[in-house]
Amino acid sequence: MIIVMALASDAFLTPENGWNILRQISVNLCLSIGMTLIILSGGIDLSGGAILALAGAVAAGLMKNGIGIPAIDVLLQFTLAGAIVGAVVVGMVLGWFNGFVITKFRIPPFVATLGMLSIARGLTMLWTGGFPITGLGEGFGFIGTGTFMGIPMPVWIASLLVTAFVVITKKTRFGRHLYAVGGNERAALLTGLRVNRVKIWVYTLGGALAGVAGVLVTARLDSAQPNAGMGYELDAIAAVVIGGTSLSGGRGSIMGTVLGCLIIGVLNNGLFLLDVSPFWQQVIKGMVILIAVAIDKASPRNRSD
Amino acid sequence: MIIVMALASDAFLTPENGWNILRQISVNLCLSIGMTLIILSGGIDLSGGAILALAGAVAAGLMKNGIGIPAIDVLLQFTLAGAIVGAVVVGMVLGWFNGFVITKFRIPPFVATLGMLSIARGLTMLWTGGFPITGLGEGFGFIGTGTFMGIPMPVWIASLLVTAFVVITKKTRFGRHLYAVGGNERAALLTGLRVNRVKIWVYTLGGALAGVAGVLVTARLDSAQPNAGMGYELDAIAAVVIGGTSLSGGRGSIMGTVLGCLIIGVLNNGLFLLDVSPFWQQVIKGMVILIAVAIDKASPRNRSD
Amino acid sequence: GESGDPSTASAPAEPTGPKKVAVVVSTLNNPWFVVLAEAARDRARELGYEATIFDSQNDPAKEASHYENILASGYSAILFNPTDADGSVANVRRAKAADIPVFCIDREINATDAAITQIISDNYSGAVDIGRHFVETVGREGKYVELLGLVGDNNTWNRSKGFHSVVDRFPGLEMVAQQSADFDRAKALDVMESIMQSNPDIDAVFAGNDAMAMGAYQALVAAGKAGQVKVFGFDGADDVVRLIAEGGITATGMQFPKVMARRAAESADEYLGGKRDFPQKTPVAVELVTAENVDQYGDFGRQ
Amino acid sequence: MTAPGDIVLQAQGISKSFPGVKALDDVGLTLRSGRLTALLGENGAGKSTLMNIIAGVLRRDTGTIHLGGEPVDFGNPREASEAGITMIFQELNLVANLTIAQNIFLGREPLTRLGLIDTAKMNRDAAALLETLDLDVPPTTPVSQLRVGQQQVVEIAKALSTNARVLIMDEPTSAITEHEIEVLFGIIDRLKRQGVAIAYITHKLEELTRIGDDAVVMRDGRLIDAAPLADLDRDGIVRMMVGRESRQPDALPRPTPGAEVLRAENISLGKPGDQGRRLLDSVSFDVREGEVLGIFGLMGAGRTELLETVFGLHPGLGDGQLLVDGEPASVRSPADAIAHGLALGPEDRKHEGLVLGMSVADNTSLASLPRFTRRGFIDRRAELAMVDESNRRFRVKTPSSHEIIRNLSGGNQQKVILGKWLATQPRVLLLDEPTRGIDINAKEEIYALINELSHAGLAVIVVSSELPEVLAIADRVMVLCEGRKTAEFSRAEANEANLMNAALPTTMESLH
Ligand SMILES: Nc1ncnc2c1ncn2[C@@H]1O[C@H](COP(=O)(O)OP(=O)(O)OP(=O)(O)O)[C@@H](O)[C@H]1O
Ligand SMILES: Nc1ncnc2c1ncn2[C@@H]1O[C@H](COP(=O)(O)OP(=O)(O)OP(=O)(O)O)[C@@H](O)[C@H]1O
Ligand SMILES: O[C@@H]1[C@H](O)[C@H](O)CO[C@H]1O
Ligand SMILES: [Mg+2]
Ligand SMILES: [Mg+2]
Repeated sequence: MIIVMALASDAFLTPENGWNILRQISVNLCLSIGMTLIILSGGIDLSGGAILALAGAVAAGLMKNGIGIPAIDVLLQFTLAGAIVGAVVVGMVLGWFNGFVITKFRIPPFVATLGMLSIARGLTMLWTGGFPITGLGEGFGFIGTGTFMGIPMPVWIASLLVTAFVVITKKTRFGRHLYAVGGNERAALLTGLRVNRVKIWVYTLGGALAGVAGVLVTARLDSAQPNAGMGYELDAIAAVVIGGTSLSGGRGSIMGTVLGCLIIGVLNNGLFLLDVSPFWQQVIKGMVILIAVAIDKASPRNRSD
Repeated sequence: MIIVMALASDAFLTPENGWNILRQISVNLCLSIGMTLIILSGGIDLSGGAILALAGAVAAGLMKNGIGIPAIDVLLQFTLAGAIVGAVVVGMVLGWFNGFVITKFRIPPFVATLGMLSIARGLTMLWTGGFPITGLGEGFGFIGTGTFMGIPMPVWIASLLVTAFVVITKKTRFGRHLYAVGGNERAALLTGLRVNRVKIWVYTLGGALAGVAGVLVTARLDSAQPNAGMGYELDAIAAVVIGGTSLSGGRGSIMGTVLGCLIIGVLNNGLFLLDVSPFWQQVIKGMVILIAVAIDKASPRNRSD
Repeated sequence: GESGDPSTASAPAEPTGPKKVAVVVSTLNNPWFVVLAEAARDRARELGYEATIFDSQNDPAKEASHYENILASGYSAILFNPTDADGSVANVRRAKAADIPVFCIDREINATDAAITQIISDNYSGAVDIGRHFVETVGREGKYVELLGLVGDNNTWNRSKGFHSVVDRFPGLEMVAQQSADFDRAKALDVMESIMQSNPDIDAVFAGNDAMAMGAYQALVAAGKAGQVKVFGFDGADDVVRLIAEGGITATGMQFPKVMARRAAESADEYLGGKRDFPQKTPVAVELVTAENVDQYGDFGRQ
Repeated sequence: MTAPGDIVLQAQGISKSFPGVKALDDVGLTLRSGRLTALLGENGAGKSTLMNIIAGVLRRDTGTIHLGGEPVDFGNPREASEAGITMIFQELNLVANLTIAQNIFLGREPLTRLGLIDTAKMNRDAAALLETLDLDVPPTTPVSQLRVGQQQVVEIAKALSTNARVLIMDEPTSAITEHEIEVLFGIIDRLKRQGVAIAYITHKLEELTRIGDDAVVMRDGRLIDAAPLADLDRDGIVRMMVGRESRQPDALPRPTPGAEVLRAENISLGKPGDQGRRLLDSVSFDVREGEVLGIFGLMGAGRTELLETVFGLHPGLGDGQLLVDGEPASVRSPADAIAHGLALGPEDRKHEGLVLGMSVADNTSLASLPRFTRRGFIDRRAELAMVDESNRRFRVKTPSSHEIIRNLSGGNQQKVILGKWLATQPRVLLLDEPTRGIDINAKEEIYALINELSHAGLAVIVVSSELPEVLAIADRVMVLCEGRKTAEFSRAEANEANLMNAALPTTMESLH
């Protein structure tokens, strides 16, 4: 695919375009890392995009207006770092709630996170009143648009997260437990793993990563949009699955997901560069998803049952 | 819930409002019946809303403009019935394609239908050029807004479909095989059921029902909207799951789904009548989904693992 | 002004409490419409009505459900921002058949005998003005990008056509890309970044609304090209107005959502008070906002 | 109709490879009308693979199959069953949410004239079939409510209802009661009289004298011998199966039990969703260091539930008290149980004991990861060293410790489970049917391991449905019947008669 695009458009293979693609996928990458963990554990998350929007709005709101506690007549002001931490914490709390509902009331993840999607969207509207929060200042904007050692900040952040989570999934006990829970939940339970605790952590991390994604989106736009991240969850799932992670859990990897994000990013970018009509873009994107997964399924390593 | 709403708003318990709710859920009901079949068989469908849009546009386009075959310089004109059949056939073909891809290339249903979502949306745009197709005539409008023996047409159509599919799922071999495939695919295969054929049929029927839903939406609005049905698939899944059908397949019923659609319909209707702010509505709706499913899970008949 | 039938005006006798007015809005997922809906609701309340906002979430079918609910529960009038010029017609007709007056705001419906009046931005003319200003400031030669709104939306195409009706007369102005960013700031940013890869040497961007203009501007900032590339928007959102004053954005078409929404509420009040002769269309001019006159404008309106 | 003894099915030169394994190498098989051919061989010998090829589940790589003289080549199980070949699979293949009748007639539902399913007829026919099999359960019962053994009987009913001319049974008796086995054998006699050709896989050689006619012995995917059973003796068969003299389970000296490790008092368990019924009713027992406690009972006696409850799997439903080393222990989850030195090898290896998609190494270390974890990070080298040591100690046959465990034979999987638990250095090892479906050789290895472990001071509790097994390995046997403890015998007192007597319900009221 990359070859086809390179031939069709000169602009495609420039280093600048390379950074461009990486910057563009960085948001989806944050969400997709969380989604990979969740899918590896045997779950699914539809609320990532909505949590992203709420977290972004919270970051922007804290930055800009602080938070008032009327009862004791206090207005808390937040620094840049404070606002970011606030956003990530909000993501974690909602993610934790997903995990709590899924493990405690045994609601299927699909439904639990569908409910959260609606709740988080509503909360975002309530927090913002439906208006974007704009004008967040240089420092915040730097996270989205600045560069450090020539590399765009979002790419730094996404790369750090990728590295961290490759290590977490491959080298830590938590990572091993994640695969075991997703591979055979009953066996994991009988082997003494705290299955529910693993799951709650997974969703909490997923929420935190959606929070980071929310900060990135907001910083890139210098504005928290109430309807940010609409439909991003499906992009993230597509990236994870194209990257070879099994939707039934227990099989897959973060690096696969990085590849999946890249494929989607290259595709989006290339279709624009080729100035393909937006109508055809949708058709082609759908086809590519099917073909990518079909090829992956047909490869020998995945022929098992 | 119904009681709470009835107490809170006089308008809620009027017979007129009753027909209202039924008419409003009829589209979701068509999609949800198809979704029930698909979920019972152990699959999922994200493309229902997109197929709905394409089918509606096809019905409207055939009605209004016919279809030209430039090679032989022929313009085919369609009657009302012809246009409707055309729409349902388009739905069937796309549904069949879903089933084909899922069974033949063993692409997970989630991904296959996610691809189809994109493809069908793109095709709708290509077919309509992005513009609504309007002015479809009395006959067509009657399907959406007319009444027969005092009962709104969409309610008739939805009721007929419900009846038909209750019989199909409960009384026919196909229905039985559907449950078997969803309940234990390997056992079904080893017992000699044509598992792939059952699945392809399920998706084809799902597509056909999305086609019917597309005709209903278009007829109600007297206009085919290119972006019709956006997100309806999630509503349908919610209705199916609230109705007690298990997302892992093999367990559930059409009547449960009818109940699920009713709960969602009553909720939507009631929240408006109660003058709940649109932002809070989303929060409340998410909560109700969680609570409904949690209660269902806690009931003894579902305590099995 | 043939709409409305005096004999039905006093129809449902509501003995107690204030009359109810419904505000049906295409979506609340865009601040433009939040402003619009809240202005209509607040004005109706000022005029002594109970007023409720119904969010159609950009879906004519949801809108149809709202209409059914509204017709079934004793509302006196509907202040209406349609989801779609064609898709919403049937709904308005249904209200008319039930003797509930409908007042359209911001977006038209393609029927002149259904609503009492339609108070709408003149999108086409506004875009023509932008096109003229575009030619004046960019010149008769240059490369530009057009960002379209939702491709299923009438305003998208009215604005695009108005713009092209001027700009296309100058063959030296070359449109190097025309892509949709769905009226969305984040999508516009991504699209613009990608387009700039194959077209690093553009001179201008025309965006179908201000959210997209802001997204494009953000991409230009990141590429170090803000100020070099001229950006044109449509709406009059406050950050765009601010940037016009600062010189980052060249111009936008100011719409007056609050004005339109208030006027709709007032028209409904007059109608319920017995007035019948309304013009079918009340166009509200779109005003060109540039660096010269920007001090007269604020967020979605005049200072 | 074929005459008795005529060849019904003949397979020749069948080979089949899986990635990395040659499962069958030029194997032949002849099935004759009215005769039962027993397939014998160690775990992984290729018995199921051969049967699966004949029944159309797997495609052969080479070879020919003739059915009634005609060459056949089945692409799927349906084609085979249409040609008159029916198979009862080694693993249960029922749809849990359908009823017994719906399962029996799945794919062959009787229809009314309207084309709808004739439920009344289906239930009638199913009831008649169940009657011949002596299963006293209404045909409208969902299969999910049946015990494993009852489900196995339904599988048999389903196979019988097809009126096949070739019937393949892959370990049909591995999970059913003595009584049910008797009924099955009666039916096998009847089918033989009707001219059905039967292929029968079993690890229980004593069954052969009762029903067998011919025998086929396989080893490592190859055919070792095929002969009428009359020409073979037990020792000869075992020698052919394992390729050497079978080691007699020499009565190894038993250690003297030490101090009490685990004591369970008044363990009770309610039935989920049913307040009245109890799956366990005040069961008490204890076990000492170096002691093997056997738990015997019929299917459904509640033995699995007892182990599960002790292991913390039913925290909300169970009550009673546990004492470890005399101290009260609160066990509300398997993690708690493990922390108190307990370990459980579950009955259903594949679904409860292993993460089939993970490697041998990852499965082996899964319960003892804390030992190899520093600040959350796994010390992979130390982990693999432990795994290799464990594989050596338990003689696990695997190409490498990175092999996916799904590809190992059942006996080797069971050994990995033992290795996994021993790595946690437990005090009490609970084993539920540890030798079910395991070949004679591997069984003896596991007996030897249990003995060895108890010498090292471990307390072991073994649940078994096989009398000879319990008698061979237990120092003390406790018997359960319908959730109650009915007897306890020392090794000296226990014999087949008194164990069976205690296990049989006194009221014949059925269990559903
Ligand atoms: N689907 C498969 N993929 C890879 N290897 C397989 C597969 N099925 C079986 N094998 C391997 O083929 C060999 C033969 O297995 P088979 O199941 O036929 O043995 P069996 O004689 O039935 O053993 P058991 O007595 O344990 O049931 C074994 O080495 C097994 O691991
Ligand atoms: N999840 C469950 N729900 C309802 N009843 C159950 C459940 N699990 C087991 N039972 C019933 O509890 C009783 C005890 O079953 P249990 O599995 O403990 O017996 P067992 O002696 O271990 O026999 P087996 O060897 O078949 O496992 C049986 O009547 C069984 O049908
Ligand atoms: O006029 C409005 C605004 O431009 C909005 O930004 C998009 O939708 C249009 O209808
Ligand atoms: Mg076998
Ligand atoms: Mg048991």
